[in-house]
Amino acid sequence: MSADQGKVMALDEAIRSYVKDGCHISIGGFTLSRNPMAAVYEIIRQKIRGLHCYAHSNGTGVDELVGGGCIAKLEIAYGGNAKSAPTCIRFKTAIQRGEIQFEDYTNYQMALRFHAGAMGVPFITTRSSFGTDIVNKWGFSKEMREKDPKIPDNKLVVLDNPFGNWGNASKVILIPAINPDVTIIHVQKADKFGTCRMMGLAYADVDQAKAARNVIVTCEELVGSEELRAEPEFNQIPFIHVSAVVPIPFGAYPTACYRYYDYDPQYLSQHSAFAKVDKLYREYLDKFIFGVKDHQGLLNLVGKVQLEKIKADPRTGYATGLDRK
Amino acid sequence: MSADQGKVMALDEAIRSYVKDGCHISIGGFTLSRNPMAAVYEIIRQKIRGLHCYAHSNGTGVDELVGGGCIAKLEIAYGGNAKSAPTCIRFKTAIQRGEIQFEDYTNYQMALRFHAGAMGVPFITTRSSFGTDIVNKWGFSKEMREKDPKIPDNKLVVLDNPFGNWGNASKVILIPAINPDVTIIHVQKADKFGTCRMMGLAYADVDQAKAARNVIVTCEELVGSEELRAEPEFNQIPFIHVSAVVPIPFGAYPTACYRYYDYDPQYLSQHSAFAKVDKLYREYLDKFIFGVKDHQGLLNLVGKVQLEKIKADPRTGYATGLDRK
Amino acid sequence: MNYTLREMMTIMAAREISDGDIVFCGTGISLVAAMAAKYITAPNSIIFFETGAIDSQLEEIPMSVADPRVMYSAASNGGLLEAFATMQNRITGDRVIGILGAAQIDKYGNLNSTAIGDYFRPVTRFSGSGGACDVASFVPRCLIFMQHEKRKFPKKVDYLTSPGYLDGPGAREKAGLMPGGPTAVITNLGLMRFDQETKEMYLAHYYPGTTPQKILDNMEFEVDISRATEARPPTLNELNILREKVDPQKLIL
Amino acid sequence: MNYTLREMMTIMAAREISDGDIVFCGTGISLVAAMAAKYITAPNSIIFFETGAIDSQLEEIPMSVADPRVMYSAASNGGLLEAFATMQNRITGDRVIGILGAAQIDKYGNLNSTAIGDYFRPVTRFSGSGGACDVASFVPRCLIFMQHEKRKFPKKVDYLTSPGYLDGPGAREKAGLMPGGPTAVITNLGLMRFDQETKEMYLAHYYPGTTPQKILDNMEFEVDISRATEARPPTLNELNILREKVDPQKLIL
Repeated sequence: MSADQGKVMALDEAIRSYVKDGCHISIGGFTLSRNPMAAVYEIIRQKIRGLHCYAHSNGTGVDELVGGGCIAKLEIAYGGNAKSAPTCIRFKTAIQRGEIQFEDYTNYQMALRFHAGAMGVPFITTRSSFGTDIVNKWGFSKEMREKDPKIPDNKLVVLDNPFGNWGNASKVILIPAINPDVTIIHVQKADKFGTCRMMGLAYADVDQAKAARNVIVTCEELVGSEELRAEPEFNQIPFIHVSAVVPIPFGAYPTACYRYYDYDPQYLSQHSAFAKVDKLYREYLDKFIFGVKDHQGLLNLVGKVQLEKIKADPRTGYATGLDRK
Repeated sequence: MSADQGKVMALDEAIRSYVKDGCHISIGGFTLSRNPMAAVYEIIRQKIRGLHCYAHSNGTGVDELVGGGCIAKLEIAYGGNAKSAPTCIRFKTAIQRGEIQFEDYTNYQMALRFHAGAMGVPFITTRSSFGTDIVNKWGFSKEMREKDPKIPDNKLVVLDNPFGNWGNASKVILIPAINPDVTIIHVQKADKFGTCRMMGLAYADVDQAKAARNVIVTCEELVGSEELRAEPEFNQIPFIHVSAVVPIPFGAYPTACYRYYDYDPQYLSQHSAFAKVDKLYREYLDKFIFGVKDHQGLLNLVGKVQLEKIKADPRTGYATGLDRK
Repeated sequence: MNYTLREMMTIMAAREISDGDIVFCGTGISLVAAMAAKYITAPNSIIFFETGAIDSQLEEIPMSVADPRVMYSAASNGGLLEAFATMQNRITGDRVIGILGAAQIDKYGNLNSTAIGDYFRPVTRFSGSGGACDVASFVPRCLIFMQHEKRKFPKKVDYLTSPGYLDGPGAREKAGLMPGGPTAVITNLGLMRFDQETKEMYLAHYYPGTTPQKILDNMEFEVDISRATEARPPTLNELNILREKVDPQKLIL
Repeated sequence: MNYTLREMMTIMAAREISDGDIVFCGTGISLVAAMAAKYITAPNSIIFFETGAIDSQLEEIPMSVADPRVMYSAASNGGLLEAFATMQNRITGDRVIGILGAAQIDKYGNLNSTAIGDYFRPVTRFSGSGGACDVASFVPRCLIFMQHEKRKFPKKVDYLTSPGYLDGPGAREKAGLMPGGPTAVITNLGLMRFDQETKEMYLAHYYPGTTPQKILDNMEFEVDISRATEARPPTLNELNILREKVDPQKLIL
């Protein structure tokens, strides 16, 4: 890798280098915002299989990975995607048919697990979920856990507070860290070494990145380091955590990228219609994913007119008045 | 409090309202940057006594609070202040004479303790300090801890990893949360409701604020909410955590406030000379703190010429070429 | 005056929000209720989202808690860690009122939003907890939106996603949870509360046009109806706020 | 060629830094060494501070790790939590080399920067750990600057602030620490390393003009001197870098 080029790579090369069959993965964003969709579609296109995926509420992206047949195991807090799919349809189908192994957590717990991974501790504490089936029902059995060194021995552990009643807590829940083999996020701006500037909500992207062995950053704009370094306090991820940088305009489409474009309600609701019927969904994959060479190919199918409609208003950061019915 | 005024208060009123004898306190900043010095001096001026203070490396401010006789108990990671006082002089003197009770932690541990307080968990995990006297020597005895409900029953607890060898960790250290009665921070910009924008390093200010029952924010500039809300992702503290907002230009002086002014090497080195001799230090307090009505009084003693010298260069954010020998 | 049941439900929820409350919101009807409350009873309430947006200026209704519409002109845009810490932390958490929905609820207000049937091979799989279990674990007050149907008010939930009062008085504390629990269940037929002593659901209000008996007919378990009174319908002012200020595009209502 | 002992120490440390290392820095001589390394052996090394600044552009020498000079044009300005997580986390932590100083060091490289005498009523109180114990706990390699005086190399440190190899082989792992430990102790007389097997300090290099025996005379405990060779003095190029590029204002050297 030359210094000139930094860590800039083509998307297919980045996916091929860091996303292997069976690897443990997480993606950034939340429901219909800032999912690294170009990367998700490339993973599907490369027919990567057997992924172990960690998700809080990574709606659009995770549902496509499930639908694309890439995921074997899923640890997840929320498989929903707003109005167009209150429960993500391919996720729902896969679970009801027993096609994937899964385990349920809460959003805070998943965020904390990435946080613990980023911190480098084996577990972290919370007071969420005492007395619930989140604690009582394990998706992965004790046997399976003990056999697989990449899965912790327990789902969650309840511990009596060793500091007496400090913090007015008699007990706490310990939840194990996550350290994915690879995390993929999509950001508004990055430099060629991987320093990132996100706008709007950061969700859990920062900890997801810092917890991962390798990080692929896709970005709307590749900018000069000096632009980002003018206000270092607003760069959420420094380059030391990043393995590859891939500039892809509309890289989060059909999810939103704050200040750049909105989610595409038309694509998402059509997608839901396809997702409900196996045959239609296969046709959808064949046309929109396998039928095109890359993300630009998908964008071409969508067409400029539609992309223009979701362009962000500079004042609000979204497409003001967009028809979202 | 009227909506017009928001939470804006005079400094003496804010200190009187929220900093009581014996209360548990923390202050923001680090060594010679962004300590809330105007507030520290007002606490000394109001002769508040018996404070229980939590500090990572809050050099200048904590040393003055110790010297001013305000602190009875101190949990601290680092009592140093750069070249002018490799060990803070009044801190050193007070400990050597047995004038305050104290307990040692590490910087990460203190930052984590505030983090746990902000999160609302009784303790958090780290892998720092196994086998050291940080774990083995307690400044506060078990008896003292059990008598005082505002001190946790243990200093630190070593726990075997209940997740097997997950994270390649056989053991972890559990450290108790801190929830101060009051935290005082100095920031560059705040609105009248207490939403804060810090520039440069944030140290542990955000967690110190979110962990505290009450928060006093002193700020260089009181700005309109619309200015801060134009980029909400860069506001580190939302107003819901803040009790009082006090605009005080040069409120961190003699420590630095990035992009506004540098630390004052002359004041700090003179201060060290005073601090070494009890009599001189008393004279210093009498002149610079008790001898003036408020922070502006201290600034007047320092003089405009000196303040002009430490003004920040807009390019670098500090006083380029300042004589710091 | 004409109004829909969804409007009635929204107003019933809005009236539960007090001035100064920090309102944890999802989307849909719960968000509309929170937005309406700001015009009715609680001008200084603060809407916040689990994604990390605090006091968002909602010029348009967001369709997801990650919708760019929640980011616009907020006091701060953080992330999930900050949002949930705001609730887990007692200093701010005690000011939060949560609004949740579910597929099933039992008489102690325990919620299922995960699965109907066997956990591993469910008849119907739902989205799962998201932040619901966290909110229900942390905050002192929760409003719950439900459709009043027998299968949605079972004796026992198929999967306990979010804790209500678990199995009765003292159970939350014994399990390790903070005090708190659901305060009201708002359905298309009425509003239920929980008895201070028994922690069991009881009927507090039934909507004009329905009866306590009809409500009982739509639940698998029995609730006390002796304290029930007829709910006050939405006022003209309340309806105008919903229709003109909160959801003029009719995205939700 | 003339050079001061501080210049010699700085260069000895700079030579220990490899290209691509992430260098945890304090201030003073340790920072000067890290800055010099970027011009000598390690152009792509990254200087970072416990306060949260990563890859700062140091146009002037900061006097504290919180000095505004560390904030200028960094890749990111975070906070303490982020900085220490970078070291505790094995993914980035394994790339970090720490540079520390102390008031006392024992033969296993354990450091005291807290107090001389009794902990509660010390003869001399120092600043305390700061981030030193964290760094020594987390990172695989540490350089330690010391002044070579008998009382600073005692058989047992008065207070064990930062872990070296504790009481010998396997002790770090047994206590719960990550592998790692000090790699070199750089003094005004020479450079010591630690034996792979015994984890005990030994003399690796003595500076021109001193002798292994003189070094032993300045330590309370005995170290192996059989492997010692004379250190290579700073080159003209190295000195020019120190004097012209790194510290032209002579703030530190």
